[in-house]
Amino acid sequence: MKATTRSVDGVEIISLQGKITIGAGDTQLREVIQNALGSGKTNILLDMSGVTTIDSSGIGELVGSFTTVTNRGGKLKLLHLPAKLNELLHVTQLITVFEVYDNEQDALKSF
Amino acid sequence: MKATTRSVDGVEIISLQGKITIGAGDTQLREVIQNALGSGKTNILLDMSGVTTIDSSGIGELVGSFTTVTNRGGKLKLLHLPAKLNELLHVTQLITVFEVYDNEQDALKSF
Amino acid sequence: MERGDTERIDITISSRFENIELVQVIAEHLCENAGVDEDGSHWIGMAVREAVANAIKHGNKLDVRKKVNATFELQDGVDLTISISDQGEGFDPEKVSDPLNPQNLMKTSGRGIFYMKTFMDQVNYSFNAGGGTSLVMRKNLAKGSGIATTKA
Amino acid sequence: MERGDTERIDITISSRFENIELVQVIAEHLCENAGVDEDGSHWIGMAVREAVANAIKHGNKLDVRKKVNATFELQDGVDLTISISDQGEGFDPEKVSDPLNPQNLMKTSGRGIFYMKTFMDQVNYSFNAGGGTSLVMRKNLAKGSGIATTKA
Ligand SMILES: Nc1ncnc2c1ncn2[C@@H]1O[C@H](COP(=O)(O)OP(=O)(O)O)[C@@H](O)[C@H]1O
Ligand SMILES: Nc1ncnc2c1ncn2[C@@H]1O[C@H](COP(=O)(O)OP(=O)(O)O)[C@@H](O)[C@H]1O
Repeated sequence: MKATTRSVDGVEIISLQGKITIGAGDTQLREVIQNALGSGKTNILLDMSGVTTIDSSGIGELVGSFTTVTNRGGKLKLLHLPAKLNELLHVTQLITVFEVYDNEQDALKSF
Repeated sequence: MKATTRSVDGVEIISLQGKITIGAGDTQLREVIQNALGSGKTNILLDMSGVTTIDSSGIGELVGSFTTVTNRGGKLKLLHLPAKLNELLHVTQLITVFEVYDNEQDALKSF
Repeated sequence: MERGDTERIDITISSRFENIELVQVIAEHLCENAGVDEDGSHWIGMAVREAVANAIKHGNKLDVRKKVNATFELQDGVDLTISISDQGEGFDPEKVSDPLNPQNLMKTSGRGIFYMKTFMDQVNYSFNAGGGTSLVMRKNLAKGSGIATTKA
Repeated sequence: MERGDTERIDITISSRFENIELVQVIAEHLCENAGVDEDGSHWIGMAVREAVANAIKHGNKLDVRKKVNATFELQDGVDLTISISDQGEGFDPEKVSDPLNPQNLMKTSGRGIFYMKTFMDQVNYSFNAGGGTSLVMRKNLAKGSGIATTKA
């Protein structure tokens, strides 16, 4: 997994690329979120369009990231869900947990 | 393997797509050439740009096609060799057998 | 493949997460060869990924000397049976909690078996007396791919 | 992978051309996991493809009840040994003609073993008393991938 970060209107937009799977990407995702929180960014928008594969460990890390950010008084939202990730969140009912956007502008305004 | 054919200036340009491998594409290539010859087309330009995988059986079929066309008084030439196919023809010295073009216009003029 | 035919593929890996993908691609290619579309093959590959990940992590506890075996059997070109076994100590499948239970919704784990059941028609565990877990998953490839509407 | 480590993957298929790809993708993934670039992995995958094709065609003569086994061993993350065996009757490798010989140039077959030798460092055949051909190919992944400049 690779992550690239930019700040727009006080929101940290983190684009994730590649695999978020057990042993590859799951712990990296945790670090990326920790780094953002560590530097005081608590409004986080994860751009998922570049995520090629995700498994239950990756899904678990997304949930963990959500909890961590929320506990710090921040918000974690998702942008551009690939169809398969969308399905995985649906069948586990996690789609009710995450705020998901198709459009970056709408997402930014929502924070 | 898929093949699409068009005629330009009396030359049959056959674009091959996909795999030319043992049990998949090798016999199809033979049929495509037979069909062209059967309908009186003996000037054949094989556009190889869409070939994703080729193995020794596919290379063998290319050589067989060359011989068949030549024996019928025709010409078989190659257009747009992917880098890996180029290597495979080089190491077997078959590159000395085939006339290879990077440019369709030049290829057409050569017939 | 014709009626009456059985295709059998067998693969053994050591317990490293990097090897999960090797088994997953076998599953995907086998499905694609059997005419399953890309999405359908992906979901079956994902069930295999989850099963192998569990065998490596919970079963063999990442001991690289311990092996995970996967066997793929395709009958008549449509009935796919995937068996995955490890050399671990087993577990009680009855005690696995339901990830859809609201109190589990925010857990960071516990969705692997659920995904397997979602993508496959049948998921059965058995435990060998000498240790080791065997998981057998079945899927009728003709029934249409994608996510099963009824869950096992 | 660290020094002293050995990774071992074992796969068995029945003798169908569609299954060649399953073994090839294992080879390619294993190489990519070991840090070989895409081209290098492709050439090793191609050597495997040729070896498995021969085992299916010349060895097992397309008898689907006969199996082809492939074993991949990666030592210290760099020394790759690939063994491919079939249940056929063997052959005399000395009698295999050289495809670079001008009188063979226009032949429609006879380049498979040559490609294996081109892409791998070593290619050795052995024949079991009870029948069956075993082919062992080696490649040092650190020596750089792509086409070997000296041929075995
Ligand atoms: N092969 C196995 N060996 C031992 N225990 C297992 C195995 N597979 C699953 N389990 C047990 O079942 C539980 C649920 O597995 P799963 O639904 O895949 O979620 P997760 O792996 O995220 O915990 C695991 O936490 C583990 O206790
Ligand atoms: N596994 C095998 N079992 C029996 N014969 C084999 C095997 N592999 C290769 N051969 C023999 O070696 C010859 C050369 O093989 P190869 O160089 O791959 O070219 P091709 O397969 O196109 O003939 C084959 O024609 C066959 O006679």
